[in-house]
Amino acid sequence: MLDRRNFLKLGGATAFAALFGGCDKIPKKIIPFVIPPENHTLGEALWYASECRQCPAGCGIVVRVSEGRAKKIEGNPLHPVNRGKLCARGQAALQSLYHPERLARPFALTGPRGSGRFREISWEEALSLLLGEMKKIRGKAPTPLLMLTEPMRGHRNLVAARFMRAFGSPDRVAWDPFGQDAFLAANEAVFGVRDVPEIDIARTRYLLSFSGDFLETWGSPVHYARAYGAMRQDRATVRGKFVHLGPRLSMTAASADLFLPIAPGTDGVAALGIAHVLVKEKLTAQAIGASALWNEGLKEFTPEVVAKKTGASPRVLAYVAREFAGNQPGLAMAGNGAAGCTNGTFNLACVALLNVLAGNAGMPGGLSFPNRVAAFTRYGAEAGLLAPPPESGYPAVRGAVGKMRSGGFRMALLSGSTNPAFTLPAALKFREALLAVPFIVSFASFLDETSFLSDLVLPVPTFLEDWGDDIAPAGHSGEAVTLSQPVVNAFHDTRSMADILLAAAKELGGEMRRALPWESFRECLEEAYRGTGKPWEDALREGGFFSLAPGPSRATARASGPALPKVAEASFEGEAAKYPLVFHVYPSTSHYDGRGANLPWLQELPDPVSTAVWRNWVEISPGTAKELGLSDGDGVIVASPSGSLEAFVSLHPGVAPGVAAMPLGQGHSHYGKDARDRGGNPFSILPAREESVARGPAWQSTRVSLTRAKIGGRLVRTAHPEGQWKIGNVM
Amino acid sequence: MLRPGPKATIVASLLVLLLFGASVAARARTSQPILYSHKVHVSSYKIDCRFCHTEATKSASAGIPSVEKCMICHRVIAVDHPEIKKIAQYWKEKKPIPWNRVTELPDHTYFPHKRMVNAGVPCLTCHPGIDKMDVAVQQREFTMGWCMDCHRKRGVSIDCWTCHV
Amino acid sequence: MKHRWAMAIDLDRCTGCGACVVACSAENNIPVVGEEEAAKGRLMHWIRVNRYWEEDSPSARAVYLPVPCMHCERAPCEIVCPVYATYHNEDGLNAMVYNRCIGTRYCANNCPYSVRVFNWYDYKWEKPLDEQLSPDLSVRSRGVMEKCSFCVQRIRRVKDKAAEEGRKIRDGEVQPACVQTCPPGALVFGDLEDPDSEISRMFRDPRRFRLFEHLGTEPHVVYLKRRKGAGV
Amino acid sequence: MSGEHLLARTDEAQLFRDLSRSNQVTTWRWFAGMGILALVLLWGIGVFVYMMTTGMGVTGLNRPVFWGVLIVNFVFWIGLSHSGTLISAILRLTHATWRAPILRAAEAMTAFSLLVGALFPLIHLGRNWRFYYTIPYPNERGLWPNMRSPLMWDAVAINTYLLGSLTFLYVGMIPDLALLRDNSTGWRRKLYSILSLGFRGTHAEWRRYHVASTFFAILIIPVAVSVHSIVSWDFAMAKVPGWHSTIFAPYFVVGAIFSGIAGVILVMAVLRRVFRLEKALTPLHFDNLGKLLCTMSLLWGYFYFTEFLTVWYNRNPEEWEVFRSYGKSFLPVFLLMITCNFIVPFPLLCLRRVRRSVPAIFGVSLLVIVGMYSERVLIVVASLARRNDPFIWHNYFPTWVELSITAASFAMFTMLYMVFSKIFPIMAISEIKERLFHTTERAIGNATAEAIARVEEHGEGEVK
Repeated sequence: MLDRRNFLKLGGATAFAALFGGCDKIPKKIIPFVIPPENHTLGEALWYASECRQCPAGCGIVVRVSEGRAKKIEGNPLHPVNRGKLCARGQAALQSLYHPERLARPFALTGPRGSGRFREISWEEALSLLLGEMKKIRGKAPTPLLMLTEPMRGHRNLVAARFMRAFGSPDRVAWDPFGQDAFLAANEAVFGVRDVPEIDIARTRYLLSFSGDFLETWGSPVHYARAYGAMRQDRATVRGKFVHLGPRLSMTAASADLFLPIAPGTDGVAALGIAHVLVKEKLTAQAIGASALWNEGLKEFTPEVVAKKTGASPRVLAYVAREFAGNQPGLAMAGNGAAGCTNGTFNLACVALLNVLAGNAGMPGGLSFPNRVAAFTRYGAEAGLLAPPPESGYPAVRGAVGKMRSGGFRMALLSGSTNPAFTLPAALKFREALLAVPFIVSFASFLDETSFLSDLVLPVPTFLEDWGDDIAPAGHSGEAVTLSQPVVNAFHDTRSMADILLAAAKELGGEMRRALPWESFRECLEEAYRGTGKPWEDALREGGFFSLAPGPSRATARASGPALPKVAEASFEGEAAKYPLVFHVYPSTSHYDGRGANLPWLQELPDPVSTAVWRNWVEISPGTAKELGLSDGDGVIVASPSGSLEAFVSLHPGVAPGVAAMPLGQGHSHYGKDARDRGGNPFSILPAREESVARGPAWQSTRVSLTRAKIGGRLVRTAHPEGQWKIGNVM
Repeated sequence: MLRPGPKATIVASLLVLLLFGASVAARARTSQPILYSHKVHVSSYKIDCRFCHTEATKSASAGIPSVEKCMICHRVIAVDHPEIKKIAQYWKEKKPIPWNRVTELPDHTYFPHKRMVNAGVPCLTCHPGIDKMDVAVQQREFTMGWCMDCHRKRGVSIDCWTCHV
Repeated sequence: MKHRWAMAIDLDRCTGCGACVVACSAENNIPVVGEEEAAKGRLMHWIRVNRYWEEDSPSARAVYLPVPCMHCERAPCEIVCPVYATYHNEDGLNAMVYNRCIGTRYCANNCPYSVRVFNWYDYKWEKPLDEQLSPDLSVRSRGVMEKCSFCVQRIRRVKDKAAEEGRKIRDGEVQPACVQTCPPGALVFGDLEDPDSEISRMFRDPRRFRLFEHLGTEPHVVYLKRRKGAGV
Repeated sequence: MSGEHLLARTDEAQLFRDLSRSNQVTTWRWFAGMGILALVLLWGIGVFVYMMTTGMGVTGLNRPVFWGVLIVNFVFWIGLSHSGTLISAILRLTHATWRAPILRAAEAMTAFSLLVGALFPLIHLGRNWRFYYTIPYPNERGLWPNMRSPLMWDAVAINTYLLGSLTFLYVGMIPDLALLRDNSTGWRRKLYSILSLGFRGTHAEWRRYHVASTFFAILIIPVAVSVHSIVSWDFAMAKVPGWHSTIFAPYFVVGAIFSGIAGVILVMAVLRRVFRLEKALTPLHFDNLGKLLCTMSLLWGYFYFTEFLTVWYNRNPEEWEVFRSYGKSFLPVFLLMITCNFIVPFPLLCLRRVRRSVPAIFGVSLLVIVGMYSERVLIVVASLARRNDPFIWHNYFPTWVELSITAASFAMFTMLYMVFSKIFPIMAISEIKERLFHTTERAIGNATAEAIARVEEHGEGEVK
């Protein structure tokens, strides 16, 4: 298919004269094909199905290709996760494909390490370099080879895993700054299933969300957003109600009917408060039978007690509890804000407990735990590699960092959009540790903070030019496998990581060759899906297999009802006297964990809440600002015990008092000129702390101080500071 | 409508050339990598335009035949003609033929060939005399008034957005 | 075959995510202007999402209001253009013709919704970003106004297809980029000439209201009020 | 009565010399002045070309403020043009006896400020090189300009007015040109003999001349009024809060005449000083014009008040926002306007002393010019900066580009005037002589006797 789409030889001959206004720009040459491709009419666009990898959600996409160039990305209407819909980040992916600063050729370090002085080299040279180093460390026990990637799924993951196993190295680390560790742990504790549930927002009647930004960045945003729309208006008689509790009025919270600002890290307590009312007033069948919980200590959490801790009014909490119970099926969910505290698991467990008490588990409009890899039983133990649980891999990363420092690694293979040098807290000293590794190889499309440190940079295709398959972590119950294919020819001379690993394995031979017998990754895929009964070509055309037999839902009822989660207080670094504000960070709606920051479209997309563009900011409530003597647009230094950065103040009437909120994703030091120098990187002032139970990164775990400072530039917002209050003039 | 002969064309082109220097390139006899003659193919051998410009009915642009297309006939026909040898050379090297653009559309104009052709507008309406030419030259200045005349006559849309988007 | 294209925006679904804005930029060759120009209030987006605050903290609420061109039935921008560069076309669309525009910017002044944007410069696409530019519509040069066209190139594409297959255009077949991508399905597009189309249904919705209705511009974009309170 | 001020005492030749002094000696100062102005103008032109080639982005304009200083200049200059012809026409019709020395200066001002003002609509176009699309010429595209657009009405009205006032100016000059012809040599003589159309001053010619000028005077007044009404409709017809107001037409006319009179006073004062025309332009003229100015100030104040009151009372949010902004972002401009247009001028102009002191009234007129300029800034910019949708509100400040072009426009106006004063009679010589013949004392030996050829309420050149 790839070679048949022989587009690049074609130029000019477009029906639209002077696309660029001046006639001087009309192509003067008309270059026809040597051999015209089949099923292609000149000047008529074609659509190719693939998968979006701008975030881990795994939405299906179709790409409009005209004269060999990708013109537009749209959601794949057949795909169960997003049903033809797509978010801003997905739409913007085109710009990473045609980005001026993309890596077009392999690079080798010339200057000192970390200096970023590279020279272009040929692929042959690059591969021989790579293999040379590999051969050197091959056979050492334990093999001092580290592979640090973004979380991979499908056969890309399988190949990587087998490679490492065959190579004899146990150190395969996948890093996801927004991993769901706490969520998994909580589900295991409450439901006995260590997995992400299917939440049926579309059919729920009452959605209770705890700092869960599910409409913007958490889980599978497009899927949830679609469901949210359905929940509101698809049913003739029912309009689902949406109540949001959290430290900040996020875009998601703005859609809620009722937003209750609560102190950071008190989501669990708030949930228990609601649970207390449910049980006390015996509002649901399950609540009636939950006397055990009551005696275990739930009775302590009267709305009054909870109100003191959270800052929400007891009356409202009780009211919400009654409504929640009175509108079945309901749904309680929590997101990064709750999970990212040191007591994340506790928070999420309490929220899960609400679902149990309201009897939402296994109900339509509630939640269920499908077995998403049922279709891959033939892989046996390796089936898990195709759809690994969405963990952050933080413990493993910490371990790896330690081992790097102690010289345990001779070589590191780095890949991925999660860009550890940017997304790991500076306190972890990842950069220093990495530079202790003698030989670093990066598989990258851009020279970001991580690949910048490496000795050898291998340019990989963007996901629009790459093969792959995937099982989305949420949004389907196992019936869907997504295939991605190159929608256009590789725009630069790039090779995918999987292909390079296969080539290496072939070179290294022996056991590795046996583990990875394929010539190319594409071949691996075709082979893997040959048995499915559906022709490969059709599957590619449709974007995957969407009608596989869904696996049986796993039981959620535990023998004995769930125990009351062990009460844990969220702790924050830094003493309140010196650092008066609690620091609340959230993934940026446009840049997610920072991978979108180099795309002009996303930089110029006004933030949904602050309406700021091209720069990041720190949000505080007007009240807090008054206390600190700050006003809107002031430049401040945001200082935490682990570091400090500069930012502009953006007054936000929806932030809980005593909280400073900041979006993650901006503040790059490399990653191209559009990403560079756009304010500070909040990751860099976060402590290297863990969530107490699941050991995921605890982002919401420090206090900060704001002090006015003179900083260059200004914060640009599209909303007029006075006009944004005059909604009365419009509606 | 009067059809100016080649002389008149040159005069006209000189005039035009004086008037708007921009449109020189379009009207001057652009040299082509291969001396392809429409006259021979169309007039002498009566080959239908759409045999080579296959896209004309299906797509916005009429399309230029692929090297493969040329070779279909010229594997056997006039193989030792110097010009044909050139084609063979391109074919051997699997290189495309870098034709020079002859016909230029005014700025910001959308002209889908398929609509015109499928509506039964003969090619020669817009490319007058192309069938008589050894070297292709743009004979007609595509002025809006001229397009409009035809659109009015045929009673098709004269909404600006039909051609200017 | 007559059409009356219209859009409905359900504020009860809209989450303010901005997918429509980027989708539009990708579809319509909309330039990126950069931080300095943005500070001068010169974003080129054809659709913007207004974010208003309702009440003040602590009970503040953000209200989102996506604003594309309203394609008014009685469009104020049309009468004031001295050269007919903007006019009402046969499908009831408010058309903008770049070739004809001389840049008096009067139309923009006369648009109560301020959805028209002006090409202050010849905006450049750093190579190879220009590879993404759509060949279906022109890249505007400096000195002309531009604005949302309801993705007329998409309308045309569907019209052609329907014509080739000798059938009517199906309801929901034409979708501007913003409508197509909108995750919660807040945007709906369709033909008012077809009484059973979803858009016609939404035009009859009791929640319906129009922006600055009192100005009598009769927009072809209507909003559906966001339901307040319990609503359960 | 100290005689030396009386024009009567000076003999014909002396009188002519005095009045046409501007045409005779050309000092180095004149050339120096021209030089400097030329530089400013050239700079302005250069900047314009830069703006045209780079794009309007180099101005301070934005969304929603799509019109700025360039349009303000347009309104300003058209406004300035207003008194010239209007005043002289009205004075002619009312046979105001003191009018003679003012006429020429005023009419010339009209013509030149129109010439300058008419440029701005073209300058502010996004694609100036396509300006001819607005001209209704038959073309093969079959496209025509849109006559529903106020801009088109504007184009028509302004051209009419320009033509009208130029003719008015010229016809008024014919006798003087004849006079000059008879008193000049060389190229001037050639020029004047062509322009004076062989006017010899016969009775018949004079009679026709009087009829013609009266005729023009009557015709030009409605045109003048219509022009500024139409300029106001550029705004009033638009759906812009703060523009869409029925009162705008008369309000603009009043404002125009207001600024126009101030302009005339300025010009006269300057001429008086530069060409030593103290004898011709006496305090009386300034006194009378001062009275007019005072009236207009009052009228302007009244119009402004009524417009403000209606909006303030019904508090239509959209319109009210515009006025609120006067108290916020635009406060300085607003204060400048109120002070310079009303608070200062009105009381001062009520004082005879001020009206009769040339420096004082010069100062006041200058204030009025500034005030009216800021008024136009408020109307154009503030209204746009506070459009219907508050979310996209945005303020505006002109850049060096707009300021340069503005400066150049002033330079151009002055240059035109300087050239004119060098070549043409800046004083309506024959009119003045006519007046004298009618009304001043005759010297009979040592004694002087009042000549009463026509009954007048008061004589010419009276000095206190």
